[in-house]
Amino acid sequence: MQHSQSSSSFSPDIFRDLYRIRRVEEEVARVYPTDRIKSPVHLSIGQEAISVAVCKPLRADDIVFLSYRSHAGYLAKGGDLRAMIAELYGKATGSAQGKGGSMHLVDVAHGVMGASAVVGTTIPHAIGYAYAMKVRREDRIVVCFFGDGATDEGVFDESLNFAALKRLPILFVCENNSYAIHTHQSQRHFVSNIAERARVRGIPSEVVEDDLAALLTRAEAAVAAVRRGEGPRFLECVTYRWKEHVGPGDDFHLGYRTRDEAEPWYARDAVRIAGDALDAAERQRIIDDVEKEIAEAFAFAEESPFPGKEELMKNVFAEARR
Amino acid sequence: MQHSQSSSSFSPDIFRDLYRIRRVEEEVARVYPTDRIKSPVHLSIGQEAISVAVCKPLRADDIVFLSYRSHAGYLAKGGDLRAMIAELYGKATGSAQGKGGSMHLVDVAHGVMGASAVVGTTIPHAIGYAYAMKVRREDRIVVCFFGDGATDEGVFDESLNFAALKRLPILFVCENNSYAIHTHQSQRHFVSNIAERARVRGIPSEVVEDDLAALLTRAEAAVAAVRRGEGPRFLECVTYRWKEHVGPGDDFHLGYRTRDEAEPWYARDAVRIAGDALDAAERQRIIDDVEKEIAEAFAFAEESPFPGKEELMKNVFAEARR
Amino acid sequence: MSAITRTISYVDAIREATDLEMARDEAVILFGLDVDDPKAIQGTTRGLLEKYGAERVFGTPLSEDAMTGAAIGMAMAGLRPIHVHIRMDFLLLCMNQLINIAAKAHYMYGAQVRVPLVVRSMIGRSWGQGAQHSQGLYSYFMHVPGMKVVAPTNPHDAKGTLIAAIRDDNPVMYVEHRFLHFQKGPVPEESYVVEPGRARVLEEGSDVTIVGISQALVESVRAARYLESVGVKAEIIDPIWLAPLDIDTIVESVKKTGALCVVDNGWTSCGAGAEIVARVIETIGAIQPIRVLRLGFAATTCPPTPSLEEHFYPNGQTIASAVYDLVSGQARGWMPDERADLKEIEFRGPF
Amino acid sequence: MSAITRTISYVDAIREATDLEMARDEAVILFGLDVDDPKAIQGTTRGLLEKYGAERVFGTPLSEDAMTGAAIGMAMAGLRPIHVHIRMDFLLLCMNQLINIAAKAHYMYGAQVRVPLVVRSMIGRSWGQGAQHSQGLYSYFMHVPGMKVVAPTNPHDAKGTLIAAIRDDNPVMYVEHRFLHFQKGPVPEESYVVEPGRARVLEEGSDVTIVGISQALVESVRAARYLESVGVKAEIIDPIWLAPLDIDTIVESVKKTGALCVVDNGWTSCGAGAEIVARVIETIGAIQPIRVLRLGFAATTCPPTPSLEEHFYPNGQTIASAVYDLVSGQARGWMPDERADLKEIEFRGPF
Ligand SMILES: Cc1ncc(C[n+]2csc(CCOP(=O)(O)OP(=O)(O)O)c2C)c(N)n1
Ligand SMILES: Cc1ncc(C[n+]2csc(CCOP(=O)(O)OP(=O)(O)O)c2C)c(N)n1
Ligand SMILES: [Mg+2]
Ligand SMILES: [Mg+2]
Repeated sequence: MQHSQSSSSFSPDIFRDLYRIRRVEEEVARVYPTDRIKSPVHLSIGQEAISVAVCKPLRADDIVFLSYRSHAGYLAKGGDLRAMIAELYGKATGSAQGKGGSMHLVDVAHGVMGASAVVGTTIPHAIGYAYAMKVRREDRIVVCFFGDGATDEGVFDESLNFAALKRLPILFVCENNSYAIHTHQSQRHFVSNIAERARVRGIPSEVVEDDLAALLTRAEAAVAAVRRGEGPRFLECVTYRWKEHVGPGDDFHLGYRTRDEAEPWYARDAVRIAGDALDAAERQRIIDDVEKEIAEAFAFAEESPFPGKEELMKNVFAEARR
Repeated sequence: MQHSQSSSSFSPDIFRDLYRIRRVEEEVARVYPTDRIKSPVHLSIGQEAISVAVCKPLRADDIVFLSYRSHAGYLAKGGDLRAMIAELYGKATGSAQGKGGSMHLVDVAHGVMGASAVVGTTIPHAIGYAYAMKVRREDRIVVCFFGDGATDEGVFDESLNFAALKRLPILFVCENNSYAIHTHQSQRHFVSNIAERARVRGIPSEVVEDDLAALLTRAEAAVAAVRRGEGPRFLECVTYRWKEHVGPGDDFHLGYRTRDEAEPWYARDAVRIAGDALDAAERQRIIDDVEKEIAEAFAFAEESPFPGKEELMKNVFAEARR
Repeated sequence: MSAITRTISYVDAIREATDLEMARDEAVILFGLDVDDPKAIQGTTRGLLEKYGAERVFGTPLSEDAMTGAAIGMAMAGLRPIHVHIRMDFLLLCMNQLINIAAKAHYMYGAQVRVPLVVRSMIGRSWGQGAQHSQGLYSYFMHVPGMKVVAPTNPHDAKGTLIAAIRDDNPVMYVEHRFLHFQKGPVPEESYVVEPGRARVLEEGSDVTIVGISQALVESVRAARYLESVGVKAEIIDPIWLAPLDIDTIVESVKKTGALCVVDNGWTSCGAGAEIVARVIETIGAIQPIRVLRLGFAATTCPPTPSLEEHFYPNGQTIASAVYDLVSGQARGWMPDERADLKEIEFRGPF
Repeated sequence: MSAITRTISYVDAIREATDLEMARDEAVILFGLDVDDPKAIQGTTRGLLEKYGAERVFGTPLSEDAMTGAAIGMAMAGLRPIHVHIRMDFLLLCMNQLINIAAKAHYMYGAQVRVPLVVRSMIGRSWGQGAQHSQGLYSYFMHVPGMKVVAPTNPHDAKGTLIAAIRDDNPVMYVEHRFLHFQKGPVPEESYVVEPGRARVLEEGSDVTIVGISQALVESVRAARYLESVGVKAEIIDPIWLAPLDIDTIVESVKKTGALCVVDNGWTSCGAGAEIVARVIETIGAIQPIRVLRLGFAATTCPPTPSLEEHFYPNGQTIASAVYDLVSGQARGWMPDERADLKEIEFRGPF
């Protein structure tokens, strides 16, 4: 952590959140080859700043919907770390008792309403949830995270339309990392202008570059506007996925992208930048805390039991509760 | 046919095409209560000018795809009138031998590739067909007709994206009559700007008002551009459905729209305007011709046999032909 | 059970069930294309907009996929959405949300969420509806675990199963045949539920068990009248709920009759009838030979022309003819003449 | 039939079939998400982009619905599209185009159009794929008239059925299980077709007929080995094509054995097994008692954790155990120990 490109100062919380997500992902990547993680993993490394910035102004009772690349959003919103790691391990103590896996993380108590493996599927859930908030006159809001690939799906446009029409309390956040698996946006869209597609629906929309300070400001403003009841907002956040699409490694050997393309993104690493803004002692205190928490979470997952066979047929249907 | 709002002169062909469609529809409406037509009918009355203007610059080997409100497009493109009426009657001589019905008109020999009852479904067929033309280096083009309601469906946006991306030889024509059944566009879209949604994809796009001369000019230009290989074009044609959504009658009694709303559209009736541009004798000759053709087509349908029971299980699968 | 004195239509039974539940529970919300338009979905939603307001009763854009997803999101938020489709065929636009999410959410999210969603879907017929306005695709929802499926055949059950569906914390596919909309029958004024997983033996008989699904039940009752004339006594079963399916009631009947005919309102291949036959045979096939027959849509696309459409659907006469062959163990070549007195079939209970 | 000397993998068999057909017929065109990416759909599309160019081999936006519609439009224009999906679960996004159009177009457009479309769809398993990356939904396509469905289980048939599918003038759903991708087996170098509607008796036996679908066939063969150890001789049938289904071959076998077990790679309710059972019983159920059993996915959402997933799928041992009970007519409580020598199961023909 030598030099910083940005002169902004960032609160210790921001560093903690960023560092924590980064390190969780790195631990997942480290453990992955041992086969103790029983689920495909889509790491957020390189994209953490978006989740952290957007979740920062959220309240505990606000709601987020995620895609399968959900680790950053889950943690930034306050999802339980131990339950997450245990879920990746397929353990009975996991967020879904091993019945969800990495692609279906959920923590309703902390407002994480669930991720889905089919691209784009949670976007309409988010508008439905926001509709419920609206008719109940709540001041909560929904944030809906998704990738650039999800915007190829028709359900994205249908959902924008409904959100605009009903003036829903929802913030759409597109994490545009330019790729859907190995296919670049330019091979999928004639014009690269996702934010415009929201604007044309009457949803105030902006592109936010890969800059932590800008992300924090723009996210705060967008969340505030939605909470004031001004209807939906849209942020297209430009970012980059450092690791392979699924799995723990790099993928430059595949040839669809180059390390040169990645370098400028590494240089702008938000985790480092946020850390540099702190004094060394404070930073170290946070690092120590986080490392301890992560070690405990992995130990918890390791020690937890697998669900027993009798779990297989439980919860296929919800039992009546009244 | 007293006064004309437009001073343009229109060719006899235009009047013939417009008058022919109008009168076919009126005949369908007249016969409908007798139950001899065995299919729900979605009449084009009031919207004929769009089909006529757009099909005018087309070649016989160009292709159109239609929605269930297909009578005008089918006839304007040169679809066989007798086969159409026979199909409405459910007769063996119908375009689909009674197996399609009013909502699935087709006449491949004349470039009418088929209509569909599920809103929006033929839009992607049109892009696929255009893709085939493109890879075969043909100079044919595809025209895809659909209503404003179809633009609510995600498949519309997905299709625009692919057409733009692949620079397909396709002209999209949205017949915006403001209603999907009884629901006004303003109850379905926050902003009424369908043409903008194509433009944002990089597809040159324009709104064409309800004016026969404008329609003819704009359609001709758009068709020419597509044929020159300039990629897709989009026309949003503002129009009005005079009759009820499905069936032969008026529907002002339902209360979702008023006769006042309709009056200005009646006053701009393209059929009358095109007729007024002709001298009375010529007009009468066309009218006589068309009336004769229509009478014959209905007589043909009346006299044709119903398909025999053995037809039920025929053509479930296509037989090998090589 | 005490006699029910009031007679209303199937349409009114649906409307009343919705009304009662919306009054009882603020969380119940009703939407879908055209629910708020002048035709009010054949009248089934009439008056509800005025009574409950445009936030709880609203039409939607033509976006079946997103609106189904939105319904799921509303359900996760604690609302109890009823999503209406005027044609079951349109569900093919939202299968991803129904099968990949609605049916699975409770399980794959570790029981942290519930999806109390009712999907009302109508099956059409006649008047040249043809290929895309006629399909009875409920077997798609019977295939996937996590969904309930119901196809009430009379006003009493239309009301009672809809109330049960609305109160259920799971996604329920509620299937209505437009011909049944015109049925009238006795319906109690108060609230009641017709519980999932219980079939009804509508008529007792000893020679053959006929299970009729949705509108095919009405045709089965007609068939039973024709069959009487050749001395065949049919036991008629209305499964009501297709998932969970009350297979025990059907098995008990087949044990007695030794012959089973399922008359379906859809294609037979991998259809509801295939499931019923397979489960009966898994249970008692080893014990006794059983004559089995499935009837349903002809294995072709639905043609609109009446000269073909009449052969696409089984009817009272063709069912009677086929069942007579089944119980006879040979082709009899018997086809009854149409009886005018069977035009109107109404269920008077007991329920 | 002469012995085939070359051995290649299922993946290579698919690649070769595609290559041969693309070389033979300019109209054949290959697309779908990621067909042109470095992973080349498990290698099945490797090298084809380089050979046939980006107009005939291309990746697409994530727009399953529109791309399926586009495939239909291309087919109407005379191309012969192969549309690839790395997960069958994603087909739920394009059911409208597949069921409402592809299956119906030829009929409802009065035979004026043809839809020679091949949809390749992969079924996954294991490694925590879970709820939405594991479904074998082919019964949905068996339900609707107008579609053919094939699920080849070995490299020989993978090639021959794909060529047949590409040459067919109808929509064909081609189902590949990822476990089978690694299978190796004898495959002729030249072009050949494995025709629709013909099943294969893989092993003869007298005590029970086991029909195994897709990867479940491999498990069924394992089960047969276990069953030998308790003296049960199973006849193993690979239906290959699920629609049209060669029911005669299955019926002949069951006539002989008196017992039928269908092992499916999907849920049983309204599944392929239900259809096979129902058709067998419709044909011979009146003549003799028949023991019947369907095995398939547990009636629950697929859990990713291995401790549950292992109970979600039938395997050689559990199949053997259940079939032993079936032929015994009672619960035997027998479960064989896993045999290491059954890890690799390869088909060496005859074909
Ligand atoms: C509907 C659907 N189609 C295809 C896939 C396969 N797939 C998994 S992830 C992915 C790329 C999604 O890209 P994007 O939305 O940009 O998210 P990112 O992975 O970049 O975070 C694809 C195509 C899928 N899961 N769902
Ligand atoms: C996918 C789908 N949803 C709903 C319907 C019912 N429906 C039939 S026509 C129609 C309105 C379509 O409006 P528009 O596209 O504007 O065409 P118009 O009737 O005005 O020509 C609707 C909702 C349908 N046929 N298909
Ligand atoms: Mg991306
Ligand atoms: Mg309209």
